[in-house]
Amino acid sequence: MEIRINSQNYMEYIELVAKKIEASKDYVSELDSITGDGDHWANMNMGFQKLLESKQELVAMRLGQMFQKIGMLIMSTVGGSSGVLYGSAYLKAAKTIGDKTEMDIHLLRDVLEAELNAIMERGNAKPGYKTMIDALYPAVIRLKEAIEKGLDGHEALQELKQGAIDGMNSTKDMEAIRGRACYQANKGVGHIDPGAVTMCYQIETLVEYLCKS
Amino acid sequence: MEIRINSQNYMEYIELVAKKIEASKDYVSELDSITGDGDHWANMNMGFQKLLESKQELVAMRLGQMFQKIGMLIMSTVGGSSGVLYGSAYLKAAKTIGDKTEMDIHLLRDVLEAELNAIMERGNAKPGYKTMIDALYPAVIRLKEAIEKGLDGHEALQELKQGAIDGMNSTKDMEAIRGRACYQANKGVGHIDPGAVTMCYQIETLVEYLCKS
Amino acid sequence: MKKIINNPNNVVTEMLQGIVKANPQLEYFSGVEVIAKRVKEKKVGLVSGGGSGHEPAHAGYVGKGMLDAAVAGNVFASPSPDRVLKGIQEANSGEGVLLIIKNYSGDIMNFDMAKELAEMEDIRVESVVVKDDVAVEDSTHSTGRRGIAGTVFVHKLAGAKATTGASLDEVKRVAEKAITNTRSMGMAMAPCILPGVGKAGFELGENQIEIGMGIHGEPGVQRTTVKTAVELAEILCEKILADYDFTGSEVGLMVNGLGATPLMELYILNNEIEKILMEKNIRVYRTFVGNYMTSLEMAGCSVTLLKLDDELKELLDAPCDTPAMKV
Amino acid sequence: MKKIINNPNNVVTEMLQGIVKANPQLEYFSGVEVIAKRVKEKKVGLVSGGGSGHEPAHAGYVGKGMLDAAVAGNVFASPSPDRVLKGIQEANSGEGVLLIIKNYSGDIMNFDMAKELAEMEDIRVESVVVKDDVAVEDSTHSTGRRGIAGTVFVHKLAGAKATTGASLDEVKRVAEKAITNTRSMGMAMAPCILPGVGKAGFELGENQIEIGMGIHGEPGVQRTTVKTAVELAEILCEKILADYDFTGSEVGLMVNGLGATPLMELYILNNEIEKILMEKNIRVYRTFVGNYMTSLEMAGCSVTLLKLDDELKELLDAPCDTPAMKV
Ligand SMILES: Nc1ncnc2c1ncn2[C@@H]1O[C@H](COP(=O)(O)OP(=O)(O)O)[C@@H](O)[C@H]1O
Ligand SMILES: Nc1ncnc2c1ncn2[C@@H]1O[C@H](COP(=O)(O)OP(=O)(O)O)[C@@H](O)[C@H]1O
Ligand SMILES: [Mg+2]
Ligand SMILES: [Mg+2]
Ligand SMILES: [Mg+2]
Ligand SMILES: [Mg+2]
Repeated sequence: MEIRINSQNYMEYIELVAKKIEASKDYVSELDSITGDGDHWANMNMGFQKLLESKQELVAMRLGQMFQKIGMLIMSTVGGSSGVLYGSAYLKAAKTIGDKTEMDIHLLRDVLEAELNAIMERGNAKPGYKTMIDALYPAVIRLKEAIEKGLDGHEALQELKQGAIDGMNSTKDMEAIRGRACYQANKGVGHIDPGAVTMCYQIETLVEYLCKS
Repeated sequence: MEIRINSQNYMEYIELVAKKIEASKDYVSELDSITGDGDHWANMNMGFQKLLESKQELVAMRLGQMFQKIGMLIMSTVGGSSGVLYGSAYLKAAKTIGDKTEMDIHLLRDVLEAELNAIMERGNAKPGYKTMIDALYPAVIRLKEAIEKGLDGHEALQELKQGAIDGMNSTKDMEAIRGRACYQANKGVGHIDPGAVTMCYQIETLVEYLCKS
Repeated sequence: MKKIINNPNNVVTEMLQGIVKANPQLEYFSGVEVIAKRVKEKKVGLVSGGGSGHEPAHAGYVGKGMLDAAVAGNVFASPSPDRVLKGIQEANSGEGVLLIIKNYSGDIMNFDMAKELAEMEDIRVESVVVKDDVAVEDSTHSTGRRGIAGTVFVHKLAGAKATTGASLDEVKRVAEKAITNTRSMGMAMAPCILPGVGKAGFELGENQIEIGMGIHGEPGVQRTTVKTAVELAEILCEKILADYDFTGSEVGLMVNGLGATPLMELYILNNEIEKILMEKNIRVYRTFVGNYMTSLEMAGCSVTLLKLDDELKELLDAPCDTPAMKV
Repeated sequence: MKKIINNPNNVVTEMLQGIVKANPQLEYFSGVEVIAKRVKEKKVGLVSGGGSGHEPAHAGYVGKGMLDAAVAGNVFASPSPDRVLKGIQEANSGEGVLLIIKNYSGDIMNFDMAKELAEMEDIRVESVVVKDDVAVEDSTHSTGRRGIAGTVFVHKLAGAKATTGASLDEVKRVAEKAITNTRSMGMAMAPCILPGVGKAGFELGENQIEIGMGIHGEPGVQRTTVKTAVELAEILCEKILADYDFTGSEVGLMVNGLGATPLMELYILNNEIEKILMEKNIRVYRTFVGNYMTSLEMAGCSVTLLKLDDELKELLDAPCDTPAMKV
């Protein structure tokens, strides 16, 4: 299986994420209510709805430009922690893409790694802090290992996805060091981090989209 | 049956009223909530509790003095409409009593009539306005008629009581012209006036107390 | 009942103690529950008051340029005549005293009796009665319209006039002009709980609101479903504008919260109200948005319009310095 | 959900429009949701901001003697870097700009990024981070303490300093001194509802309250039963006084309502707080009671103490004229 993602494909993927997030209102809102301020779903949903509204403009762009624009849109629409974190991620990813018009699996890996680094830098955070990083980091690591091991595209993508899922679940027992959950007496232990959930949704959706097409 | 009310007796009566009012919290509060601001029970209860607190002082007084003091205490403790109305009533009744030490049925009639007049004057109100007057007015009228007809004390008191009860009930169908019920679209029609209820309680209690002793 | 209180019977006293602790320029007379300026001025004295539960009314309006004394009754109960008398005595500097009364029979009876008592002490006392609530029909037959948030404008304008050294008659004239020119309309979204009663005085369903509800929870004119800010602004303005012709004039506007409604919502409502007024060729000269005349923890709001002329504009802009209003 | 709003997505924009309509001395920059003074002064610029839903914070503190610009995020969401950048640009008169940030990672990330963008435009920007909430443990390991109502004191003191014409470094020094000297503690009695979510973020039982709840409904340190005002005052003061030694000093005191708590209750609480402070030999120099840093329609309160010295007393007393605070 070979992977090719151009602006058109990426927009299709964005549409699927928007749907997935729209449908997760109660669960994600509740998670952020328990450990944070309850707005994470509203923030993410607003961001992806904005991307849908800008569809015409986005698909007409080169991939790198598109990522840059997505970053700006998310950053300014969403605000909050997730806005600036995803914003920084997409801006850095845009640089990694440069003027390429398509991503193959290697570029995808580099893009995801760039996003990870941008988030860790902006958030002054590491894996284990009970944040969205805990879904992205293991996903990226397992994708890299899979590619190094020479696994085929489909298998490598499954590794990416499973890394995100396992990482998301691992936040349940973590004590929060960043994000609003760290204000809780028990540091949010016992609850999955909402940012890790929506991060995981995005990665899952990407993998499912790529495997279907 | 002959009627003799001195300060001691009047205080015993006040204690019974206090008990009766204390027990009527939910009903009276609700009536004033439906047609007014909901505080009539709290107002009356505060007033009578204050009288209980002042028991020592009150029983030591001559009857007229006692009425004067009750008027001042109710006026300043209760506030609101009922405070100034009962206050005015007791102050005027005190004048009627003068320096007599006991009330017989004729003086009782004059005292109640003085109270009625004081309330109508202060409230700028007449019978039929859906107020406490509508319990007191027919009670006084029927007591007067009974005395004129030469009925005996017990029978005359039953007239007083029945006048108050009928009067109270008659407020149900009246349109309010005074009091907060007049702000309602339907002018409180369909609900008994809370001030008429507590007025009726006082008259009933008086009659029951006098008939028992 | 969740309230930050101690004994429900002491809420008024403890609140007034808390007010003077926060505002040492004010003095508290316990027992009679009067708040007055510590430093007296030689001028017509202004006294207002009423039941408690409407904070910052009335003690919050005592200070330079507004009231000289405020008299507190128990929650939602008019203060008794002896209390009002003390307020009159504290406000009196020999130039006479104006009572600003809201049109409730309880208030009128108690203030009237206090006036009689003060006159027996040779204090000259005049009074005005505020009746701005268009939810209630104006009537000479019954008590007629209630006084609600518009009262704050009367405090402000009469207070500014008194500060100029004007005579009692002049101050009264201004207060009456303010009353004539003021209309209000309110609505409630959630009830309030009297501390001494412990449960809500009325109930509203999940999606119900009540238009024209009084500031003591007295029933309004219409129960309806939740409305948008646009619709609410229309309903409230319509009632007011149908009652008094503000077209072409300049107005003072107050968007008042009843206690539990966040400022965010009041500003959103203000945005809509001002749009409507603009359309109707009514120019807003000055706007007040906030909790000025409340009803314990009731959720809801009221809108007040005050028609201005040159005299009233100057008085509205005159400086005042009180806990709840500073211009 | 009963709120006076139109579309939940537009609450911030419509609210800010409503604010400038009521306060024509302020200017609104739509899209970037910035409120700034219309007439600029040549001085160090002060910018604050954060998620909306804390009204009157932050736009209510823009004006003479306090902020030059306030930047609004969506409800409870930090404003994005482009918005903060606009705030910085509007506040800048060439003397540099101080950002007053509350310690939430969202705010810090967005303001930091904006600072980087402003520096690329050659605007000198410094920032301070308010962390006054003693409900949260102070920590260098994690994000540490939240910034809550004490932020208003930082606006006031730094604002007064900037108005004297002091340099950016001097204004920053005062802001940092204010932060060092400030401690707050809050509690909630009923939750708030995010307009975009439509239901309460947490639930409290009939008789439950939560001590140490954050101003976004972040969980507190202890759930307990309803307390009297005396007990609440003790609990809140104890936490504050255990964290910082105010004994023997003069303090600024703020008794802050979270949105739905009536002024009556705040004054009753103030009465108790001042008694406790008196006992502990802490002298209250100036008190602020009201809704200064809210949390939509949350019911509850917070108490803030600010240790004063001669410099801070003078700055606290300096005149200011903003919609939400006038001294
Ligand atoms: N410093 C940080 N670094 C990385 N991720 C973070 C950081 N702070 C918060 N997050 C993530 O952001 C999520 C919360 O996002 P959101 O609710 O949109 O913002 P806010 O916390 O400002 O309300 C958290 O669940 C966490 O995953
Ligand atoms: N003007 C009046 N004349 C006679 N009775 C009145 C008048 N106004 C009110 N009342 C009586 O007072 C009662 C209400 O008393 P209360 O609730 O204690 O005072 P408030 O109306 O001030 O809250 C009414 O039910 C009515 O019977
Ligand atoms: Mg959140
Ligand atoms: Mg009543
Ligand atoms: Mg009452
Ligand atoms: Mg947020």
